[in-house]
Amino acid sequence: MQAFLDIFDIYLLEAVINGILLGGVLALLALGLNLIFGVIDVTWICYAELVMIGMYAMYFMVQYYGVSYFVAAPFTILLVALLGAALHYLVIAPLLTAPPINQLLATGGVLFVLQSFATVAFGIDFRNLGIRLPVLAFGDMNFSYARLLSFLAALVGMVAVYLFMTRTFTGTAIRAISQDRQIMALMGVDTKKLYLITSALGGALAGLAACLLVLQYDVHPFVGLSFGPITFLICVLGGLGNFIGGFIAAFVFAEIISLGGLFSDLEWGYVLAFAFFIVMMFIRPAGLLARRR
Amino acid sequence: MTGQGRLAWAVGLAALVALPFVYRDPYHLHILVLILIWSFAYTSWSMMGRFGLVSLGHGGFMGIGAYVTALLWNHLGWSPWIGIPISMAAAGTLALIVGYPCFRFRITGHYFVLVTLALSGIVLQVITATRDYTGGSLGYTPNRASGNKLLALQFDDKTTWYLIALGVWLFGIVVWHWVDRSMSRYALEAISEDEDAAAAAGVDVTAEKLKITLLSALMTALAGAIYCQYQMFITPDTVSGIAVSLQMVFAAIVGGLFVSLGPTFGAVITILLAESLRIGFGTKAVGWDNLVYGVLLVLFIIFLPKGILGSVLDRLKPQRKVPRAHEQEAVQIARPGT
Amino acid sequence: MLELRSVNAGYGTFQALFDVDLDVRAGEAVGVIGPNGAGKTTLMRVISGLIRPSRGSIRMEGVDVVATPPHKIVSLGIAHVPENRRLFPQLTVDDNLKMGAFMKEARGHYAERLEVVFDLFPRLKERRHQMAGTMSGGEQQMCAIGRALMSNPKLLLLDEPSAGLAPVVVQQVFELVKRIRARGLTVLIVEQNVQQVLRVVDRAYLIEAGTIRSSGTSAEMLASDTVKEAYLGV
Amino acid sequence: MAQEPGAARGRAATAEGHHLQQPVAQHAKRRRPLVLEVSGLVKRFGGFTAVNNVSFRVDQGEILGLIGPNGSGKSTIFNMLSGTLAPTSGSILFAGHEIAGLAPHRIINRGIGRTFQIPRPFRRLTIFENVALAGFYGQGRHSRIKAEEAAERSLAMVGLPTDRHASVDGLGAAGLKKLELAKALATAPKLLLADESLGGLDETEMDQAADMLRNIRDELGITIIWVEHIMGVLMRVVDRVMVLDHGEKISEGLPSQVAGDPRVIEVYLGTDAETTQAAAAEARRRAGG
Amino acid sequence: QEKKIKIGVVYDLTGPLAGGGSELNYVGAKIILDHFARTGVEGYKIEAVYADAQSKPDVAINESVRLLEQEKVDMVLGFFSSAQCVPVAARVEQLKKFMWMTTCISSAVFNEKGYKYVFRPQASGDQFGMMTMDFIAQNAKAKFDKEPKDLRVAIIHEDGAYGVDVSRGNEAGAKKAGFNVVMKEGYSATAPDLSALVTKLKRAKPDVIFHTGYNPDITLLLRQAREQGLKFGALMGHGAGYGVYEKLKEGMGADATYIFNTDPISIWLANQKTMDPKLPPVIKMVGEEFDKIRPGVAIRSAHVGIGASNTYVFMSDVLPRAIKKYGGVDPDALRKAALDTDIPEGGTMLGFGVKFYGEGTPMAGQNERSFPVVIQYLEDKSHVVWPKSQAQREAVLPLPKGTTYSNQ
Ligand SMILES: Nc1ncnc2c1ncn2[C@@H]1O[C@H](COP(=O)(O)OP(=O)(O)OP(=O)(O)O)[C@@H](O)[C@H]1O
Ligand SMILES: Nc1ncnc2c1ncn2[C@@H]1O[C@H](COP(=O)(O)OP(=O)(O)OP(=O)(O)O)[C@@H](O)[C@H]1O
Ligand SMILES: [Mg+2]
Ligand SMILES: [Mg+2]
Repeated sequence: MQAFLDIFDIYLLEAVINGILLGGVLALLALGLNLIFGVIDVTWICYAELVMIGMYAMYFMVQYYGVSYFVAAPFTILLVALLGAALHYLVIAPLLTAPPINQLLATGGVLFVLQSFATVAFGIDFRNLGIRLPVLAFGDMNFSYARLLSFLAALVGMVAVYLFMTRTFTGTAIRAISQDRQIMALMGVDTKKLYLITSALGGALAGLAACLLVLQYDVHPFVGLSFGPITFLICVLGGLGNFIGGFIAAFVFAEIISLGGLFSDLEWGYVLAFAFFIVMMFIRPAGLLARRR
Repeated sequence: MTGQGRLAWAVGLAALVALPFVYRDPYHLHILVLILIWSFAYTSWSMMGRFGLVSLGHGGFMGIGAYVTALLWNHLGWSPWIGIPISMAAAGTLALIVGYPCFRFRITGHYFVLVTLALSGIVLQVITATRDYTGGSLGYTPNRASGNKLLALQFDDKTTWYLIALGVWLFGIVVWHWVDRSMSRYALEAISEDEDAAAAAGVDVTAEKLKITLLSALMTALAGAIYCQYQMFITPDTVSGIAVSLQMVFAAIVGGLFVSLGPTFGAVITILLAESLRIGFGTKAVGWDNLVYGVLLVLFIIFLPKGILGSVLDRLKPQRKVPRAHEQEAVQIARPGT
Repeated sequence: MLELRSVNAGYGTFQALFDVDLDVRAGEAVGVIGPNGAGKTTLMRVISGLIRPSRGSIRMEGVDVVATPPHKIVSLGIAHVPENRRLFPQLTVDDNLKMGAFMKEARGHYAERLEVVFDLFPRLKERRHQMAGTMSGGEQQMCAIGRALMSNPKLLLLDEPSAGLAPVVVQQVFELVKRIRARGLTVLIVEQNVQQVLRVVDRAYLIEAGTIRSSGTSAEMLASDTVKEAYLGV
Repeated sequence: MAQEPGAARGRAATAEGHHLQQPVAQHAKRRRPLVLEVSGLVKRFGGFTAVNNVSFRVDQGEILGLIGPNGSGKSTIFNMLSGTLAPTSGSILFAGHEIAGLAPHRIINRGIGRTFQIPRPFRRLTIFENVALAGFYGQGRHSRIKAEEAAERSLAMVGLPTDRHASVDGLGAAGLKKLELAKALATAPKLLLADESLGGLDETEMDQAADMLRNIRDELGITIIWVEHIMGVLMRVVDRVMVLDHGEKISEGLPSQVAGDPRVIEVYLGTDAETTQAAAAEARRRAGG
Repeated sequence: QEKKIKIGVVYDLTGPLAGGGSELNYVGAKIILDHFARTGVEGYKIEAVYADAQSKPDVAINESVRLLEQEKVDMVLGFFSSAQCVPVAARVEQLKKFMWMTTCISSAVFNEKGYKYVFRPQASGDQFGMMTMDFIAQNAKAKFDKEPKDLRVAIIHEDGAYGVDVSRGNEAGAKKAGFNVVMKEGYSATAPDLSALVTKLKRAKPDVIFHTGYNPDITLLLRQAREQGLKFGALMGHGAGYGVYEKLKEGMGADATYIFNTDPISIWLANQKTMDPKLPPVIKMVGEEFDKIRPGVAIRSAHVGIGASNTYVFMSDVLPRAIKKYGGVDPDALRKAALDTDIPEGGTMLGFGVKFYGEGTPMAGQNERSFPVVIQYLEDKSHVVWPKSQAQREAVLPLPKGTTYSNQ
């Protein structure tokens, strides 16, 4: 009993809130991946590496060339959007008719390439943007502005993408393309253009994530490894292509990591999160929000 | 198999067995042993992979094979001869625990890939978190045998290891062929295309998938255990986790998923490529080796989607009787703009 | 309106159409009949741009269709109801219909067209939020036709529209063809159901092994020995 | 039929693989034993009821036609009979045993084979392998040799080449329909569920297919439930017809009776009723004559 | 035939460890090796073959095997990560080849292994942990005004070989000093979020935090600590990430001031008065070479000195003796020469002396005279504050009022 009371304190609340804020970061990461992976059914294993490149772009513009953060951010988003389009054009497009596993692997190769490119081009040093946002304090609890910002961006981004996908013709076409690509031409859809738009959009979302992540994390060539797998799991847990589901799943995951880590070693938080994922897959194979059949 | 094919196999095998007695360069033998062990692991993976069951959980099975064997030896003094079967059983049990609901609830495609990805994530994290026993990310070394080397399955001699690895590898190839000729292959091909239709033909989809998963997991665990005995050192990152799983998938696909020697070929290519690039670029151009490696992998996959060996064999006999599995692109009804 | 001249087409090395000549005049309903594997579907695909002819010319109101990129062919006023429906199974009926109106020119009239389609197929309105893939075979066929109508086409290509439909619905579809024509729409229709189709079309072509065997008005075709012998197996 | 359908080990005879060779006794038309008894079958998808409280019985050796407007629940009933979908409620007694909710492979092993409305061949296997697979697994995985024999017989029966290397890709629409049938036959069913086996066929082929179904019944003694929209052909072949509308049974009886039922004409046949009636009448004449 | 010694040098030039300090070790070692390559040693030509272990133990094994068996090097030198040293040392010993580790500070490398051909002049990890504890123990009363049993200490560490080893030293030291250990926990250096750890620290309210980590995780931890309002009296770092002040500064700005770090002394800070007079010119040379390679670095990292000094000991002391006294560079000659080493305190650039524990002892191969020092970062400079013998100034302890993390 005492042990129970012990854990039921202000720190628990703080952990819960930290979970929510971490959830914001993860949700933001999951957003673009969900578009690419969930909606048009193309796997970008290297998604987190695109974020990494974006973070480097921010670092160099802000730290090196002294560009203001708010000027650098749109450029970064644009750059990563271009990168996304290029990735599609060079790697995915030739593999569109191949089995999905080949796409997965080719982008896995790109992951390698991006990591080692960053090593070669930027060196193995850890880089830090050096911008330190203030902290919001409520009594004993503190909240990081950087995380609040990601949280907001994730929220706004999610709503915007959701509306785009459900309300517009282009959004509907994006949802349709993975289901019957060949017939798209009969609808008057230029599939090549649509893929490029979607890939660029996915890239742009990765760029947005990069702009906000760089406020919280050091950049190094391997930073993607910390986020990649978990982002994938979130997309699936939320239900592929389900933006609201992905958003919620990010928070569920973050809470498990945060609370699990509070009660035990940090790894157990992850073990718990992964195990939770597997169990949920069995209970709700189509994602958290899926209606049961 | 044709008479000619049989002869080629026999000659090839004889040459492989004779090799360490003729050629003794230890480093090259070391690389060969690694290639054989990894070939076996990749072959084990491909047993599932060729039927569209793309698992990223095999890193987990391999890790269990390696760690359980080593832990039993170090903590309980159980010989690997007992430890390896136990570790395989452990991996098999895990495969069943995760596989059964997966298959029962029709978790396929991307979803299956990610459930298994979570599995290898879990195994990695558990090994790391139980660092008091497993040494955490520091890695783990089986104790050197003080007594009987054979009992401890520890040999200093590369030739012995080469022969062991060769045997295990050959075992993998034989199992591959055995599955290939079984009725299960039909069932699994059918399942990979259309589960409902397969079930309507009387196939117990769950059971068939479980069987192949179990077989594949057992073999992968064996590969992990053998790797551990040979290297006498394991870390969570070298025998478990997502990276190892991806490495298996990569090599198998690069080599060719639908021919028995494809994964072996993949191991040869990827390991030799990685070694020679690293040695070639050395410390003069740091990071370039991986850059080139990555680019080559991407190119292989784009331009040789059937894998290197698969594509070569295709070239050699253009009229294969049956187009199999993914080799055959979905019949292309129309390609806008072409 | 539509004019095909010595069109050749096929799949890979396999040639499915040989020197096909075909004309459809504005406001007409034209049928294409022929045994399985004759190349009827191929003919439809080549018109809507799903496959490109290896030789020959196709003109729609004077515009060279072969030179138009596939996704622009809809804008010429050609809508194709493909064989086996080819709906987007994971999209709702609504979204499927929306895709039919994807074209810039059609987006403005989206609501109007939706009315028209729901009017024709009340069943679709009932099911507008159901995933297309879970609908019954016949419902899917309705959705496919509805989707094609969404683009407000001048020429409607129907590939076996009656397949899998209940007899009443088949009649409705043929009624529909008549009604559509009354509105000035031109229809090119492929059917197995020869008797029935010949009742609604003005003219028909008999295609066999990739070549046009004969053509004529429906009455001529019904009486024609070639048709009877080649097709009805009499 | 040597085997008594009610026997507990109903599969035993077919499992031996002799089944296909045993012609059914033509005279045993009266008092035929019951093969299938469905009562109170319901299937809901979310709030929508696709099949609502349907009951019917099928006698040994008969061909039952199942018709109804689009979306009336015919395929859904097939899916439940074959185990592809589990019923929301209701019972399905097959050869005296409850099979509702069993896994598909178990149901097939008990003797219900099915074809799919839209053919679902395994394109990575040859035609022969497709059928041999069904022969092996559909008959309880006993013997590979027997499975291959069954495959050869079934292929011959439907008129597909028994060549072991022929690829599925060479089959047209009719061929694929035949393959569906061959696969179902190779599982040595006692009850065959045929879903729109005529779709996409031309009229000659339709007649051939209809004859084939009748042959299957006559020669192999396989009971058949047949879903089809092409009335002229259907009515010529079936013994009895059941009509569904909105998931409910609205009519059942001899073809001629059903074709004259005003409700059926209204919801389903329309003006096609005349042709249908004619076909049914002709069938009766032939049978009676 | 010309006489030469071929040395295989293995460090991590790519992967996470490269940035963690391995690459700087490599730079230091290379400067010394290049220096001796120009002159040669006792008529022997020096040829170094470098290899990149890519921060992966299996690559380290492969590369070592390749260097020894393919390149036919006479010995291997270097190694940053203990996770690599453990398996490589076993391999090398098995092959009866000579290995000279410059870093790899985990005690697990030697513990009871009974190696004959493996030597390490560097202090071991638990010594690091003991050193900081000792420093706090000696100052607890004076600076914190607390009895040892009332002093709350938290030990956190990345869970690699290095962190675990140091934390063991921490724990042993805390026990010896009688501190109240309120928390001890490891975490993975690649964890994307450490806020749970910070929350636990907040709850534990430690006076002193003993932390061992690499670079991204240190900045992440401290940033999240700031954001979550973690307060404490002192932060004791232990080498690795804490040795690279540039990065601390970049990530934390002014908050990097007052942080303590335990490391082998930076060769540029070592007390040159008590040092063998041969050495200061070498230090100067290393410094100049380093500035050529990395211009404009504020504090030259201690890692460079570690690589340089420990390589220098081998090149200037062990190797000549092996050649002169034992007649060559074969493993046995090198081994005997290494065992004869007897350098007094002040005899190396890092200040400590060198003498190896002999065969039959539990730590055979480890330098018994090595020790790290505690430094504190103040005004963008590092100052040795402990042990007394090396101290350059008085430590600022606890954190002054008004600083970000101060619990005053
Ligand atoms: N995607 C394809 N790839 C290769 N060959 C094809 C393809 N589609 C059709 N064919 C072949 O082209 C020929 C003509 O086919 P098509 O589908 O046009 O015939 P159809 O008259 O529409 O027949 P059906 O009445 O069965 O629909 C056939 O021999 C068919 O096998
Ligand atoms: N998974 C599902 N979710 C929701 N509704 C479904 C699902 N499957 C079928 N339905 C609905 O159930 C009804 C019955 O479908 P079913 O396929 O049984 O019709 P059918 O009688 O075979 O029609 P057809 O003759 O057109 O093939 C249809 O209205 C269909 O939309
Ligand atoms: Mg057709
Ligand atoms: Mg149906």
